[in-house]
Amino acid sequence: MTSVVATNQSILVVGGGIAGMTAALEAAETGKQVVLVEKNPYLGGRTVQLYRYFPKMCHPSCGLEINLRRLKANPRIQVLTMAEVTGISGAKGNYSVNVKLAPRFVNENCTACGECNRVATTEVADAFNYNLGKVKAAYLPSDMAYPQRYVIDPSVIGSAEADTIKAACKYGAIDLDMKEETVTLNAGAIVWATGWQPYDAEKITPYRYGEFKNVITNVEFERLADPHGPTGGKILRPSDGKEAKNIAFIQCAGSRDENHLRHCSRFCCMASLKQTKYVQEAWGDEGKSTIYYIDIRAIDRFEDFYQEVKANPNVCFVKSKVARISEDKNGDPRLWGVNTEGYIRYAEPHDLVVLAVGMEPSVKGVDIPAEVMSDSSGFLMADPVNAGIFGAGCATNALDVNRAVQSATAAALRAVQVVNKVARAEA
Amino acid sequence: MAEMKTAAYICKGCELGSRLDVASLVKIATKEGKMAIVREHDFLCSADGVALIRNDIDNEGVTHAAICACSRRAKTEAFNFPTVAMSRGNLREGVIWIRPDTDEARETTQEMADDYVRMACAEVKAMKVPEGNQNTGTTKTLLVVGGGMSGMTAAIESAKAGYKVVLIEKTGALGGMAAKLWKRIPNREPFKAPMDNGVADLVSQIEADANIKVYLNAVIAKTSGSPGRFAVDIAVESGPVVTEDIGAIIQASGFTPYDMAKLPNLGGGQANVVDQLGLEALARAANGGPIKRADGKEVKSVVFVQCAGQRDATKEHLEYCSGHCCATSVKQAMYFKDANPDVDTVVLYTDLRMPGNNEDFYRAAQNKGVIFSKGEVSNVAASGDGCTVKFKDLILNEETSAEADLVVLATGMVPTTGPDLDALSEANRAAESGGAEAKEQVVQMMSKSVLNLDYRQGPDVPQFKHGFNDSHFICFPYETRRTAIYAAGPVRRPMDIAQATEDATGAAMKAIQAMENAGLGKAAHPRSGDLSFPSVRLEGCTQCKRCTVECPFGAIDEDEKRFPLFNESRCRRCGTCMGACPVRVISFENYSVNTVGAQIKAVDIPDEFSEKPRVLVLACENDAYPALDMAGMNRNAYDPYVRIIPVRCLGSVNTIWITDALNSGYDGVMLMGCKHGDQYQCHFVKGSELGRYRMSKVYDTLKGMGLEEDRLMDLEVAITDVDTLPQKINDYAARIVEMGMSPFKGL
Amino acid sequence: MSDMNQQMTAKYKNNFLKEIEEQAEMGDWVKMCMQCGVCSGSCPTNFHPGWDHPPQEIFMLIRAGKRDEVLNSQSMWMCTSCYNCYVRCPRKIPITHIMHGIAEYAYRIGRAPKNQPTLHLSQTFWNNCTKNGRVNEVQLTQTLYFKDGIADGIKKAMAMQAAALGLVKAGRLNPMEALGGGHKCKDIKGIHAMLAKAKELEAKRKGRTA
Amino acid sequence: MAKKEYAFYPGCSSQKGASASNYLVSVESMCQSLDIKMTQIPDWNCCGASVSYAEAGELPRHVMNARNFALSEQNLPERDIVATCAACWLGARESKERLEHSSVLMTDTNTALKEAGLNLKVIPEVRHMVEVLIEDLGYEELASHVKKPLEGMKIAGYVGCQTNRPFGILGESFENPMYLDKLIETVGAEATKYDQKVTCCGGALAFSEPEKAQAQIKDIIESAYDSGAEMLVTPCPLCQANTEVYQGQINKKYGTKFNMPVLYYSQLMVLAYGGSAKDAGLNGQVIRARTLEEFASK
Repeated sequence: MTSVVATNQSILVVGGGIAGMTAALEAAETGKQVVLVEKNPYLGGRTVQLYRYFPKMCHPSCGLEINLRRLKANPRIQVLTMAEVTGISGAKGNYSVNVKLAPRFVNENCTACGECNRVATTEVADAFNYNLGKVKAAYLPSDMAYPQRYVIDPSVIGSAEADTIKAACKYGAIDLDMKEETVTLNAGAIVWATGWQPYDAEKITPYRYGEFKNVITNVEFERLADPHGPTGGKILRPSDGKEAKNIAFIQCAGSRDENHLRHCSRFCCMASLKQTKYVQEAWGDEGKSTIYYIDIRAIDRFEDFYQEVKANPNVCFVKSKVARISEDKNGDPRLWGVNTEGYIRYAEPHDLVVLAVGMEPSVKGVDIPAEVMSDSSGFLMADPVNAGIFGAGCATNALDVNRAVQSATAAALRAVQVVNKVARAEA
Repeated sequence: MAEMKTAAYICKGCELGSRLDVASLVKIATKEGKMAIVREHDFLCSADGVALIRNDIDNEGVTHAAICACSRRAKTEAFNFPTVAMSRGNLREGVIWIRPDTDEARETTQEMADDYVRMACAEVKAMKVPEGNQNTGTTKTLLVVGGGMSGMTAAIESAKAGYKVVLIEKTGALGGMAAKLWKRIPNREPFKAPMDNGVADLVSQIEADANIKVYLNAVIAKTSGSPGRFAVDIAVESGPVVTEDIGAIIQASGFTPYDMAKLPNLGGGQANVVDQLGLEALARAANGGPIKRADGKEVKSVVFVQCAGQRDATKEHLEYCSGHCCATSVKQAMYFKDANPDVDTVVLYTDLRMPGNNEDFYRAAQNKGVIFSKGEVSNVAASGDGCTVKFKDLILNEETSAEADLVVLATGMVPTTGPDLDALSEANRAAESGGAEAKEQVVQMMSKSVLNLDYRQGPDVPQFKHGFNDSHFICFPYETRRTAIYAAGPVRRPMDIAQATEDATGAAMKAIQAMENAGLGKAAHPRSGDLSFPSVRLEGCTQCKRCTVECPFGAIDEDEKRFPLFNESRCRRCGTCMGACPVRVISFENYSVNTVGAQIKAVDIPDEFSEKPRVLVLACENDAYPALDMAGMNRNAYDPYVRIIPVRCLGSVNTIWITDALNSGYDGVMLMGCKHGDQYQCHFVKGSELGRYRMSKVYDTLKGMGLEEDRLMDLEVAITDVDTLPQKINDYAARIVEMGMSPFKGL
Repeated sequence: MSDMNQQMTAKYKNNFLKEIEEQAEMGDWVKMCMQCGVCSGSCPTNFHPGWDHPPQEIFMLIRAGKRDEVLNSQSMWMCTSCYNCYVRCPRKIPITHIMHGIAEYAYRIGRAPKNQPTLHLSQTFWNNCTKNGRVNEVQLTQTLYFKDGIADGIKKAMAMQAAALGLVKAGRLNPMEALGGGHKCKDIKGIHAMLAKAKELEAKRKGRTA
Repeated sequence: MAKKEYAFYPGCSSQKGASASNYLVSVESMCQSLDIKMTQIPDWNCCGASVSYAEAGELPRHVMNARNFALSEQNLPERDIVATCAACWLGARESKERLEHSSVLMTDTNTALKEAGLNLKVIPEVRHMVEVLIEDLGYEELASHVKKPLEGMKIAGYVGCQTNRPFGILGESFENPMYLDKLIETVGAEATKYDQKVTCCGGALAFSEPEKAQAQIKDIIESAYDSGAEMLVTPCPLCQANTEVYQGQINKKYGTKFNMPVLYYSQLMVLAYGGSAKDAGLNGQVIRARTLEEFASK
């Protein structure tokens, strides 16, 4: 049975992505008790599934390493992975929260030696790589995974394979009898940092995602470019493994569209600009990128980045919302539309199409088991009166990493204000 | 602290027992490591194993423990003994996981393990448990510089958390730029109409808050001291200078609009052309009624010119985008439409930048009849009683023009960040030798200072791109180069009110945290919580000033005797000073010239006939070392002749380590650090750059020793180089074999 | 309406936009266009081989106050009512109807292009179907093919002969209808009165003299 | 008592001797097998179709549809109106939507209706025959009546525009609706995959802009052939006529050898339900569907 030490002077952070980790760390490094709840088996959220960050083209795992070292060094943070908040009762200064813990089937004895993985045979979809590849049913989600502890996929539980896996572990780390459990804990304030999910591209029917294999999303493209991704960093297209050198990026795939997401997702323009650099990095001057856009939103100091990409002769920009995609016999997606600057019609084939899908909150305001205010897209809004639950990161708005961390730091203070008040009252 | 008692613990789990000759490891720890206690365990990180160590600490008085098991990055929860000095011998990720399990490999693998045990023992003996300096300041009062939206927010949010705040504003009233706005961009549903600028509300909150002390018409005359014990002299107009004790500082000094006089071709300076702030003034005067021009004529048609003097690729004007201007023009167009729907309002833009829910604000403006056109404005000229705006309509693809009673230029933000430190030190150098003019130049620049820091490295926070004080780090927007001083609002990067409010709240969090930790002698980000701090043996100091010059965080001043003066709570514990010191008088309790030097010496160097070279690798603990770890996790084999020592930063690498290593017979030395240059990834700013710069000096020494340049190799490593790094190591090892053994063996 | 034909429109001013909002069906949506161009790329006739001003450009021309270019344009008349633009528009603008609306307005004030075939079809079809309440297909085709005088009509008729004959053979074109046979509504009088009233009401609502 | 009863709005083209008369024939026998009772709206009038927009203007078009609504409400109360023609359905549905949305239009409409001695209170549901089949009966029910599956036949389902956009059939995507394919499979044939499924046939512009329309029709037939289809099936009279009768002219202009029969879904169903060539109105094909004729005779 998992035991959690928490009082009404503790801060609960829901979501272990970069926003949640930041909020937890900032509060803990200011001396507060924090419980950090994450639904994945590992911390880091979507940022660790990115190959590089804009505008510096540095690697998310670098910042994650620092945050993990801060976390390991800080006794004030308790981390619960594979955990989801199912109920919140009470009020500001004194919440009671139910957290459902899914079984990992691996306990803290795990040394991450990998024996279980070696003997496992069943393969399951590799969620970390957006299911573009497969992993063994006993797996470590990624090299940077924290807790550094393997996970057994529920699909093999009860099979003979499970026993083989258990037998392979010399350290009694594998516990096939682990059950789902629910713990109840106290908190004075809650930081809600459940982040975002890519908009379901299948809903954008003119682009035929899911039907045409060579139409993928921007988050999937990150994995294709990543040396630790399913293709070992080679940009190969899904239909036939052909080298994808002529790549189209379609902006506002879902965003700024009343049939889909009302809001602008802010990060997608920069993400596509960044991804043209992956194409350049992979193929040099043979790599061609075309960005189909409505407005390029390289906001504030990101403008430099845009200008730099714009200066690259291998990248061209077409001001046009692509009308539809058809598929040529050789599997090339063909884009149909009109370049609105001068009204030039096009019907362009490309090797691969990347849909710059937008952000929507992974937990919409209405689905949070508590009284919260949210906007028309389901993002959390600040509750001016007497709130004890504070949104952080992409749960509050479509944000890039930098702004998400900023938002999380602010949320940490709002939570600290509440628990300090409680402390003063009890002192 | 009690008598030093050492212990080594050797784990046999994870195949260490079967792959390695543990008996030999035990022997080495005992005989060569001279450990008082040496224990082996089948599964050291288990509850039982941990209990074993815990018991030795509690009952055997062990003060120094060398854990020879897995990487220092693994099993940190299990091996957590804060009261003792601890080293980690990396036998798993560092040895058996990067070596094939073959008979040929067994011997070299064992040698590797032997050395790592020797190194772990040597290191831990050279370590002390940092106790943390208790005599750092403990002031918990926050100083906020600037009484605009960001400053007021920072003050209020900090006070809400129970902290005292001193707020200084250089003008006679709170409110800053926001107070000049008729209305502000909406920040919540339904995002359809401009809303109250909110200044009055914040001002009244501040006036009502006993924890917030406000100085108006005030500037900072001098800021001395350190986090937790700043003494800030506040010069109040027509009043005495007041000194406040301050724990941490938030700089919210705001911005000024880009001077439209620099844009004559866009009509800057003409009668019927205003910038966005100018339009706000007209709107306030109209007070909800029809907006009139300066000459009193009611405006019937208005054209908004976006990106005026912004996004300028020619670099003549602002290169960046100010982020808020599109939404601001939309808001201002609504001023007109709300007062009189028949006013013709046209917004000319190249990219309309209204992220998030501002898209709804854009829709609302269209719904009110505001016309948006994608156009590039080439000229604004007076014509008749108004202006003619010449532009290229990019959609209709033609040169055209529009007439308007009034033209509004969206000119963007220029941050108020004080003088650029590099430029200032340039000027200073010139002034030392130069004449009155150069001196005047310095005075001129100093007059722009916001903080007037009494720091050896200059009066303000170093600037990032385009004069903003932003952090260089995506994951750490508040990672500044002056500890416990945080920029908030448009000084940090261009932003609108909504973002500035969020930003100021975040900055307040960091400032509060910095005050709390300064009092405890704990380091701020990125080595948060580190209790170690640099101590210096002044008697050995030659006053060369390298430490004071090179400290990335301006932590070191010079005392009246020109000795380095360490302001510990400014220090971020990167060790750059330690690496810089030619006489090696600077060290940390748990990280010093000795802790590393001892490891280097501990390695057993086979004689030159053994054909077994030794390569020393000094790896940055943040990127290179994790990459090597992960190479191990992926069982990517690499050369068995390398001996790897993690360092806090390449900046902390003292050249003595290199020369000692080469003198004592190492065949080569590899440095692994992060990317440097404009896109540097070193979290200690210049660490990897400085390290490399210093190494370039070592090459002369190499020549003197008659050694090939390739004996010293400098590698830029990213944390993701998990697959490529082993290859690079092997390539270097091959190069060493080419060059042959070092002639310095066994001397 | 003459006074409207004389109306001056200044560039990038609201008056032509307002005119369209008041006069054209769904015209008040024109200002909502966000200039993405998805409509223009979705229009089937725009690719075979294409026409002067795609929908988005029409909207931009309206905003730019280019009254003549818009009202004289062939563009709106190329609409096949396929509704591709309509369903893909990110602003949910009923583009199909706006195209019809602008065309109808241009025609109403006598600004539609001369001999616009689709306009002629529209007139013919409406008159045909309202004459008896139901369409008389033979008369419809006849009027269409002979609209440009006998000679041209014969050419077209020849071209269509095979098709027409096929339909006749298949019993899907009844030559008898040509001789005033065919289907009729019983209450034709009522229908005519009803339509007259409707025309009158609409004219009044749009401030036009019917 | 029939299983389902509806107010039937056949539309002009479906009348005897008109261009879609064979559609009506097949629909009637299909409904018989499915036990659907369709009662024509007495004295119904033309919907005005899309193309009348210029001459008719806005209100008169709505009024034409409103008259049918009123007649239906008066004579066949409580019943949904069912149209077989896509254009009729769309025109009527649009009028319904617009009238229900605007009180001004509704008042004006009733003022006009008064001239014809009618009044409109509640507007009945307006539905397409296909909706009735799919939503009220369902594919299983439809399949249960199949006596002679059309095995081995490759058919391209040509959905076109107006049953698909802007309203469409519940749960279908505008870009790749599946209902026709499902109907084809329901009767035992194979629905081929091709990318012109929802391309516009040119509609009324087949008359006024024949070159443009025929270029589009060519694309449709061509890709249907490429997909291995031997015939086209549609839910819309205008699509049917345009794709069938102009093949000759297209062949002349482009040198193609098109000769592809174009059927209505209802014709396939009648045959699958064991009906004769006559019941299915196969005699109404301009391009004879010989495979089906043989199939029917077996």
